[in-house]
Amino acid sequence: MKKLINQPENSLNEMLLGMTKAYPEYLTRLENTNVLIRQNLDGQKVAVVSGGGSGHEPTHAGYIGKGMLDAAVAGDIFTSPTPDQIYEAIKAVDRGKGVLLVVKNYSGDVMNFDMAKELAEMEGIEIEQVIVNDDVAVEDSTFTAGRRGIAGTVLVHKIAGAAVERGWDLQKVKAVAEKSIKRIHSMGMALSPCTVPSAGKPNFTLAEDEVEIGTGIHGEPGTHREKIKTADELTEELFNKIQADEPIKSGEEVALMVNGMGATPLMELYIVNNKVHDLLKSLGTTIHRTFVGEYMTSLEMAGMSLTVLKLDDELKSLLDDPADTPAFKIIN
Amino acid sequence: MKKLINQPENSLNEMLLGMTKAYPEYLTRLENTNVLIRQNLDGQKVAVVSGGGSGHEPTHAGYIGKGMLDAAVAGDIFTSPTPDQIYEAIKAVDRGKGVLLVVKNYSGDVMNFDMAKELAEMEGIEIEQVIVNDDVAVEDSTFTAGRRGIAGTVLVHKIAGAAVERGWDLQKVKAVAEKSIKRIHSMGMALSPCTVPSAGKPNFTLAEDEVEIGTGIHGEPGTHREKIKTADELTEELFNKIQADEPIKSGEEVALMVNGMGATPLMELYIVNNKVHDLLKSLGTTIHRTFVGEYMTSLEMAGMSLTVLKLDDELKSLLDDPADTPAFKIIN
Amino acid sequence: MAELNQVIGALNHAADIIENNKQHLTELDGAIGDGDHGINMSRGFSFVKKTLDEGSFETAADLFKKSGMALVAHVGGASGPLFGTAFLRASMTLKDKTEITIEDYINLLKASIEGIKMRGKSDAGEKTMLDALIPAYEAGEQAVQQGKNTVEVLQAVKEGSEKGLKETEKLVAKKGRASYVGERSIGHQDPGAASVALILGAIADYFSEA
Amino acid sequence: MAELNQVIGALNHAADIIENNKQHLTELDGAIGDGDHGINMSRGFSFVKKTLDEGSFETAADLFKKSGMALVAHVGGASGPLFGTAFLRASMTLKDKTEITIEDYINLLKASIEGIKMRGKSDAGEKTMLDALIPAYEAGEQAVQQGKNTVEVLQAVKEGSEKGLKETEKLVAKKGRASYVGERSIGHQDPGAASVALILGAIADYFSEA
Ligand SMILES: Nc1ncnc2c1ncn2[C@@H]1O[C@H](COP(=O)(O)OP(=O)(O)O)[C@@H](O)[C@H]1O
Ligand SMILES: Nc1ncnc2c1ncn2[C@@H]1O[C@H](COP(=O)(O)OP(=O)(O)O)[C@@H](O)[C@H]1O
Ligand SMILES: [Mg+2]
Ligand SMILES: [Mg+2]
Ligand SMILES: [Mg+2]
Ligand SMILES: [Mg+2]
Repeated sequence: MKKLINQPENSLNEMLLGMTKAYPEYLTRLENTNVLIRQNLDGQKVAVVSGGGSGHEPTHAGYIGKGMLDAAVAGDIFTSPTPDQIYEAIKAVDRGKGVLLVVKNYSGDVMNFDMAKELAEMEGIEIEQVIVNDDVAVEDSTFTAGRRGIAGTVLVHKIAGAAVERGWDLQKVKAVAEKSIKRIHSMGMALSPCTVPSAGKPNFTLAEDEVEIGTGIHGEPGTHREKIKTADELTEELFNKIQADEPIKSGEEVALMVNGMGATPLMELYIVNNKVHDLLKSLGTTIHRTFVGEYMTSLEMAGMSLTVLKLDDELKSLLDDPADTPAFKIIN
Repeated sequence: MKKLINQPENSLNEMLLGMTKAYPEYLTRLENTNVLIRQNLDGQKVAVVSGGGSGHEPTHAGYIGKGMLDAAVAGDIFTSPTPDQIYEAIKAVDRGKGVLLVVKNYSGDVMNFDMAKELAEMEGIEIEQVIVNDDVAVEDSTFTAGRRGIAGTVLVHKIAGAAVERGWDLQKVKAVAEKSIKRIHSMGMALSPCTVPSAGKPNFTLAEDEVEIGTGIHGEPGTHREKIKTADELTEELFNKIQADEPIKSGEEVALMVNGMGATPLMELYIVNNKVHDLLKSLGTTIHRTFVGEYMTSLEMAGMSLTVLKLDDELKSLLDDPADTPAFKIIN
Repeated sequence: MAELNQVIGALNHAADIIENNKQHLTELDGAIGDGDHGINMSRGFSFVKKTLDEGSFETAADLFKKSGMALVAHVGGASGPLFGTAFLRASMTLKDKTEITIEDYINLLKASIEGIKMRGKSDAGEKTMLDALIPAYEAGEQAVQQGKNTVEVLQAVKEGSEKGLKETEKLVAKKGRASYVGERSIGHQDPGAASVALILGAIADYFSEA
Repeated sequence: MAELNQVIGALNHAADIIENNKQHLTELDGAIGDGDHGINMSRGFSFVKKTLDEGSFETAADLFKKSGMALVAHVGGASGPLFGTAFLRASMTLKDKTEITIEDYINLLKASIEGIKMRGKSDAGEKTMLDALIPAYEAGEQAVQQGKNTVEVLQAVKEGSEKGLKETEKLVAKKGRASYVGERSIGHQDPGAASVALILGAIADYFSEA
């Protein structure tokens, strides 16, 4: 394990310090917590709070700012934050108009946010929660924990944050966030694993000619393993899985995200993007916006995920609204 | 070598296609070339053209747009583009007000841009060239090729592009670009090498406990090798080298870039940023703006570089001017 | 069975055992989850130790509540709210008791199971911590019925949890992260179940050695 | 010495030799540069072959000019403008000749050296292609003075370049990427010099076998 860190147990704290020092105009740290909140919380608006384990940077705190998040709660690496921390975040950003929690569907995140929600409700804070489950790699069934939330979550932040900036009330913000969740589908793969510093070694190993398909964002193994193929073939495989789950039809309009897992050169993501565009075009689909880059990572894992968001007029215009955060900016 | 590519010899073309498909509102490809140019070139302004080998994404084409570049010429991976390509770029974006070439100080880049400049001058195009040489790892001496241009080049794009948007003429744009170059100092290191696809294996190898100090951006070995240390120690080592070269004094104001080489988790870059801020603060320096992320990469190399730009009022206000490009946005 | 200082002793011993097995728990989680379970539990239980060290407790309920809050606030992940809820539910069964009987212990296990089921929306057979806890409870309950003594009942609880843990190898995970690897989870023990077995084992050992 | 079709034959042979040594050149560049020299040269010379195949040439100057343009447009890196300039300068010495004498060849090497020095702002002893090309030229020049025959002069040029190449091992690189590794470049041959030796060697071999 070769990393630019000091003591593994200090990494989270030092990262948060590094973020606040990099972006004083965007965010500040809530004292004695691992919560970063938006600088100059403006207006009497609904607040959007997200969070989860760390190691996914720029997720979550990179999305704090105008048109996205008001607070991000950071857990240890790949570990859900605890209810007390989430509760502090909620209290800090609630401006009397209520708080929307955007939670990724992991047992840990869901349970910790649930407990925080209960604490906040006891204080009389109006609070709603949406659970993002965009990962089509995992069977969605009542016999499982359901689908995971992965990179598509960033688009939910964007949609919810835009709705908030428009002055919508909590129920309306929640409703449009839920609509977007239903329309977001993602699928990922890895070329190499990653190492949690405190564990000291990777969670799985791959041969030089193997890739892992259907991976999540915590360095966990995926649904299966196969021989490496060309970028075009791998892209088509992931895309077909999304397409099988929620067919994309001719005439539909989508937003596309090609997300790098941490160690994948941007060059490779563009090569993948080239192929996905061709696949979408061949279905007669219009691609309204494309996001290529590292939006939700797994430390230094190599690999990528594809996310397709089916737009309607409302989602399209919310997606196009301005956003100004360290890691996601939309300029109109 | 495990990569998301198809045929190595097609990677450059497919990447350029992927970029044009991702950012149709920003850029378009000059037919039959590896040149991307800005969409809707506006006004009768000076044009800024940069370029170099590929594999440094988002450099260069990611900086095409308002307030930065008008064209980016892409060579093969880590290989300077050829004069004919650069010449096409110059012709495409010149609007009669002349063209500034921003070139990194590599023999190959300098010579190919020189030849292109000669071709353009023969056509009567007014043309100037600045050579970026921010890398303090390399001795600057008349007995060598001089210092390399590395991540600090992005800030030169920003300064020159802002000057252009203000309507400055070619000589004034060149002068301020040159001023910024004198004030930019960078230093990099690597935790792991990278592999050029067509070569198939990395250019150097490092033991599990070794790091390479003073690396450039082409996967070449650095000035020396040493045992891995903590992030704080490595950061201080790089910072001291910059500081020894061009002392940063109390009361000065700087812009700071903590640049990831490709595979380094953003978390680690923030940990580094935390330390650099402390070092700068302890010198009594004000940090006006901080950029943390992947600005100039070396494929999937792990490591980072630090860049310090000493500001004056003019540079500060040019740096703060709005910019809107795929990979670099400043919103005011 | 136990006065407050013995309860403290037993929980401290459980915390030590978790600490000693940090690496092992993490490896179990690495195989089918995200490889942090040992780290999470060790961090959480170090705060339980701190709580036990620094606090003064009027009642057993108080002791369990504060330990549970330490777990909720410091374990994180899925196991944090689950073990935390288990302790908090246990606390609720103890009210103002200052001593715990073996029947109290069995009751407290039952309440913990209910808490985990509620919080985790989970049930037996889904390859979770419940699959060690439920057989542990059942074995203990049966031993009480059979009139066994405290040490024997604690031993039955320990063995029940270990048997349950062993059985988790055969199960397909249906809750938690391990559910994502589906059939591939077969052949591996559930890390949360392993933690349960370690804790219940440590408690039994503490009292049988005492 | 050579008519146009023989010049074409010799350059084609040089291109094949470069292609066969692609890996070797890349490895030399990997040690002290960025590991692309073989790739650059092979790409560039494949376009020289294409140019020679498809073009028709009135004069030797025309042939060298078009080959040089192919190198400029397709080698890239540092070696592209340098080998390109070398060919373009060579072309300028040949004017409307349709045959090349051994004296022309030596002249053309001299002009190439001047072109490279101008373009590269470099000189002898800086561990570059010049350190193979200059001794090659000097050895050829001397052999001509001594009245050696064509094949002997070509052989002298070849040996001069190889000797020069060998000597680059001892030099510290002062130009090009290799200058960044400073003292660490000692002990390695310069890749550009290796290309020069391969090309001049291929030309000598072509005519001695003919
Ligand atoms: N819904 C659930 N109900 C009961 N136990 C669960 C549930 N989800 C997870 N677990 C338990 O939690 C353990 C994993 O804990 P841990 O690794 O600490 O958290 P995480 O999965 O968030 O990384 C599993 O081995 C399992 O025993
Ligand atoms: N200024 C220069 N003058 C003469 N030769 C040079 C100069 N710079 C580089 N070279 C030659 O170019 C070779 C490297 O070429 P190549 O690897 O193709 O380009 P790059 O260095 O751009 O990757 C060196 O080995 C050296 O012989
Ligand atoms: Mg976890
Ligand atoms: Mg090169
Ligand atoms: Mg886990
Ligand atoms: Mg090279």
